Amino acid sequence: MMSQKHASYRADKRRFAVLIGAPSLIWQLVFFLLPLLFLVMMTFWSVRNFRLQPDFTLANWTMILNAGFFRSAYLYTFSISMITAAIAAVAAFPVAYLISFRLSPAAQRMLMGLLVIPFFTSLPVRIYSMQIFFSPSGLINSALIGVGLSPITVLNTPVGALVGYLTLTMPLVILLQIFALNGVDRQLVEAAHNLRCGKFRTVISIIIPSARVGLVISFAMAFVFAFGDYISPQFLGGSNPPTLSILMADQVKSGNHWPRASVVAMTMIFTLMAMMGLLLKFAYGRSGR
Amino acid sequence: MSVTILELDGLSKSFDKQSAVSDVSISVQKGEFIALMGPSGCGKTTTLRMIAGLDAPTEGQIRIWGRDVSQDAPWRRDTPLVWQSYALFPFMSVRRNVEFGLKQRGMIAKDRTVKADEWLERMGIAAFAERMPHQLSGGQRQRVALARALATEPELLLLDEPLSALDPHLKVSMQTELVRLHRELGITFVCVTHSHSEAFAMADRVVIMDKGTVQQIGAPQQIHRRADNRFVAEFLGASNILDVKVLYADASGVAADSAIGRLSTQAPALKPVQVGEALSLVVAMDRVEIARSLSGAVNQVPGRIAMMEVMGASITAIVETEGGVTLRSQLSSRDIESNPLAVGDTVVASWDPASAYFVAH
Amino acid sequence: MTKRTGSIGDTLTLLSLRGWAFIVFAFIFAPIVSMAAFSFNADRFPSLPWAGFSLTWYEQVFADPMIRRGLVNSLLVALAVAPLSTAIGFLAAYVDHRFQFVGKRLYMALASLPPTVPVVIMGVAMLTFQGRIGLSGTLFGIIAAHVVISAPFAMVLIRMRLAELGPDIEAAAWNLGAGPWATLREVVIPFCAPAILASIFITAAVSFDEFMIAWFISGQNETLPVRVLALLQGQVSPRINAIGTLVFTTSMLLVILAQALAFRSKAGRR
Amino acid sequence: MTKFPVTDFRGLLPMLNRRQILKGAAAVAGAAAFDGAMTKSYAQENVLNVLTWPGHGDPAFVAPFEDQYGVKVVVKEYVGGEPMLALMNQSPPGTFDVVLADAEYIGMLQEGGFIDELDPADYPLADYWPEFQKFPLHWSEDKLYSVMVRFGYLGMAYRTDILTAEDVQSYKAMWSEKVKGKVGFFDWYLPTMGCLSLYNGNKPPFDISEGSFETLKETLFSLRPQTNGFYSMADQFAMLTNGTAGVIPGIGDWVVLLLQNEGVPVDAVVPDEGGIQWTESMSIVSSSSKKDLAKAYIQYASSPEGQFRTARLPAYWASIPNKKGWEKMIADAPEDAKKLRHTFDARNVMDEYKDGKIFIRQTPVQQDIETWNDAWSEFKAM
Repeated sequence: MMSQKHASYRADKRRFAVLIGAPSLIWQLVFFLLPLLFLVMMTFWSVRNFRLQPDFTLANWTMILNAGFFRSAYLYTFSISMITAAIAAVAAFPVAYLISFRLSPAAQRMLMGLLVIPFFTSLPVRIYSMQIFFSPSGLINSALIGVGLSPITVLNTPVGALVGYLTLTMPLVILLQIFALNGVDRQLVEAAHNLRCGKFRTVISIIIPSARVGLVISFAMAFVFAFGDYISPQFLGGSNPPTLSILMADQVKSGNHWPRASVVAMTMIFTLMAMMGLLLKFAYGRSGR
Repeated sequence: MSVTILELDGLSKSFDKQSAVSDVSISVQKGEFIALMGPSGCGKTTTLRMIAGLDAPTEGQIRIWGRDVSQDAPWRRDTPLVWQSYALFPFMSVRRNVEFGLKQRGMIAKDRTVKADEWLERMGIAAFAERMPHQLSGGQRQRVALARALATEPELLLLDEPLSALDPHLKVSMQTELVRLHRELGITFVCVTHSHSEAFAMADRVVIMDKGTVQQIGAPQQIHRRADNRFVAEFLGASNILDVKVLYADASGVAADSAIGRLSTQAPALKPVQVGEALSLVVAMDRVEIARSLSGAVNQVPGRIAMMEVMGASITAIVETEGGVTLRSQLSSRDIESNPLAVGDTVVASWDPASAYFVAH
Repeated sequence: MTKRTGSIGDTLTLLSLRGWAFIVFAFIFAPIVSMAAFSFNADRFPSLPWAGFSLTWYEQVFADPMIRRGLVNSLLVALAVAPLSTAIGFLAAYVDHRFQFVGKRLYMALASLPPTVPVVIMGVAMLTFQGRIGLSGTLFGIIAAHVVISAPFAMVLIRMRLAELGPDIEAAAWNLGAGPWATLREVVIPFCAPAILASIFITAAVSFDEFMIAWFISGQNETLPVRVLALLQGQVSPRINAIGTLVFTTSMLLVILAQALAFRSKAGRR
Repeated sequence: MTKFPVTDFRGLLPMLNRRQILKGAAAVAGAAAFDGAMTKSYAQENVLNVLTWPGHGDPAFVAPFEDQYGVKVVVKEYVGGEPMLALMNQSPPGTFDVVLADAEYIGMLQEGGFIDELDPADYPLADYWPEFQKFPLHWSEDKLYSVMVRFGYLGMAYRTDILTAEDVQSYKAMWSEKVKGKVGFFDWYLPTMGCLSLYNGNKPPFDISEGSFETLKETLFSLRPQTNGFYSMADQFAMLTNGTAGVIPGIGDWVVLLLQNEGVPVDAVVPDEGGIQWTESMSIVSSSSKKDLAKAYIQYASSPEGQFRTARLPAYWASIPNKKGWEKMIADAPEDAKKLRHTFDARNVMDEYKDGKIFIRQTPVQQDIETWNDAWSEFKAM
């Protein structure tokens, strides 16, 4: 009798936990992990006459990994994503610092509200608008010519892609940095001032180290988003040169070659995982002291 | 006639192989006000949580009215708890907080409101029924927490450090109120506290715990008069504790040697002692008298007054003896008036052999 | 004295900070403003100078059955995704908050990682997988994929709120006789209400703007962003600006409305 | 602390009280019911699903058909033959009723069992220009599988303010200093590489030996320093309009006609080395359950009325194969007929065909599609 009741309370607790935990697990297993695993499996399939055929061949891997166009696309995608993340992080920091430390709560609230707005607008449309801005007859070049400078070519160059990546990542990076900076203990900052640490030195020696985790995460997110974006390199970079995401789409176009596209996808996922791991290790690693 | 309502029987609890409570046995009578006391980390709160079912005992039984409830879910027990943090539901009005337990017992809305209002009235916070918890002061929240716990009319009320979050002046009045409430309701209170003054002022019996084990159980006066062991004596903090070695012992008393000379006690020494045994001698501070000169009686220790600590109406004279041991004597301000003392005075401290007792090292 | 010179330097710093912030905000908002402006431009191929005010593109948007259908699909998908992903995200957040178990790190990784996988890859994976099980091309297929990427947002939002739920609150509910389900219903969910509401908005927005995965799997049931992308790739038309502006104003109106209602209700409660 | 920093988004979304949430939920539920009713109609019988290049679902073309048959035409758009094949492969049976494809893919669709044989008597092929009455790519073993709806020529499109008409008499213009960094490409290997193959003197351009293919790759790669970018369909319009691109090979009238209407200084040309013909043809999907409606749709598209309308699709214009359609255009929209060169009294689009300068676009014959496409990927990533 006693042990039965004992068991039933335990069973109740377990059933509760299972019922609470199951929906997320099942949904993400079925609709997220399974498709990705399927993608892994498909890297070993072959394609004949536009038809996918279950197979076990390493041909797709060797073909893609040895292809010169894959290597250059990989190098390009990786470096431009790093550049994007670096520029975004550096350009955003003064703005985030201003909003977090120097403005009134009301102004802070308003500016953060503004920064949420881009999330409610369509990215392709925003990218398309950038096309108009940077076209030879667009606003930027008209202004440059107006003040007697020579026009600049941005569209269909890596710089164009960069403009798109920044359009995509800037609002997010600023918001994440504000969150990181708002988490910095204000007493620490006051203590630094009290010890005659100048404002600039306080930023370097107190604020940035204290907010490091958040700052690194904002950098990592910018990298992740740029690395996977398809729209910016396509519409502003003119896929000149193409990124890995464009390469994926091209492989699909090329005779329905999903297996090769899957190989490209795998290399992207590995890269992102490695980068995230490294960055998070860097972010949390030294704080363990 | 006393009836046992709650029995803790060999209760143990460990977290990750770390023992938090070990072999605790307490039996609580119906209508008693019991205080669990001890330094932080002594296991008193874990014991309380086990009674409420929030932690499951690793070993032992909890019996309420003789029935083992140790494996019952917390929501199946009738052991409401008044939380140190009050744990009021922040998004519910005061009234809905108080109604919560009643709702879980299936009481219909109308009756709940009537009942909740009764309790709010009784706790003197009827005016705040519509307020949210964050709009109340600490004392008011405490009353809401009490009303919420009592609204289901339990036979056993658990209190976890009920006064610790209050301002000092509120503490005293709330203390009185808890005692009044206990008397009026006639139900059993089990209260965890780390403060002796609270425990001694409110409880019928006090359980002193250390490192997960019970050190002593007894009525406040009894514990105060005679601690069971050195830990209790030290924890209560109101005694001089001297290291001694037994010289001889017989039915009438014990003589012992110490750094400040030979000291004697009159029977009964708490337990039989052996000649040559190293023990601690405990003398309550308020039993130590101060004279200007030796009078030839036993237990007289000459020394110098090193410091006078004034604590409200009482004054503690700290006497530095020649043996290098300090003795504390608690005097009333009246004593001082009749016998003015100053720092640096040469004095003789002494005590009645009947008021001292031995405990193990 | 030193304070005075310091404050002059500080004023300069503040000024340059503000100047830089202005440039960055201009960069972020220029495309949105120009989108709105060009939606009223008479020229078909948008370029400067401005060719005159026109509502043609809006008329075309409202007249285009494919755009209307895309809008309806997007609304349907977002309406399903918002509550579903919020519910799933809530449960995952609660698991993280409440339980300790072997494999929890894996569980949480699965619940939070999807947004870090590039949408192109998700699109390809979803299409091949859903194609096999006959889901691609259905609205449910889009909903399933969108829940995958938006539930983590809900999870994070609600998890932050749960972190503020004192450790004693749930225990207090059990102590007063509420079982785990009753506690969830009467204590945890009401406590999380603001975060739940916010996550309904955010997940709806995530779904409503998602174009890449939907582009791959939507088949005949195009959503609005997919239609926009198709217009963008297939036939440049200022209709894109008009749609963009409409979507944007609608989303913004919703948010502002929510704010206004909240303020009014706050004022009324006093 | 003097400030109260906002630490997350929730501060921006103040809580609503329960009544408002309920009200909102009710409104949402109402909207869902309404929307449900709307979408339902699309799943019903009176819908024709068409897989097509962009722009073909425009009311300007489908409205008369919809009115006549009381149905809704729902289109799914694709860009490029390979995505079309992928979509056909991946969609569940019954998704599409009609597919509009380029002629070179008809054979593959037929081999894959995706499309039905057609009865030539059902369609006004007799009214077509003789060259298109028995268009080889539409026939297999003397059975008809597809009906041509539109066609056009691919050569080069260029900005007239950058290049002159003489410049573009040869594809050589792409290597000119005038368009350094201004050569744009439609991001599809087939038309561009076809034109360059013609420039190399390969006739027909898609049936070439391994050696010629290697030369073709070299020719292609030598264009890399001139390259501006790789455009989506729409980007071609935008880049020619804003002057980013000076010349784009592998496209033609279908891009420039619209731009000329907008006053953009552009033109298209079939250079001396020759041009490539593209076609858009319609077939009935085998898994369709509405084959009669599908047949009626193709009949409409090939009728004079349908031809007249599809020629001037707002997305992009094209030539039509039905002479009766020409006649209707000359009668109803003589200006447009002139722009499209669909006139009988002057040199018209068919004359270029007769000159022997035009080659039909097809998928590579001696190499795999992948081989060509990989060369294209390599070119892009250079």
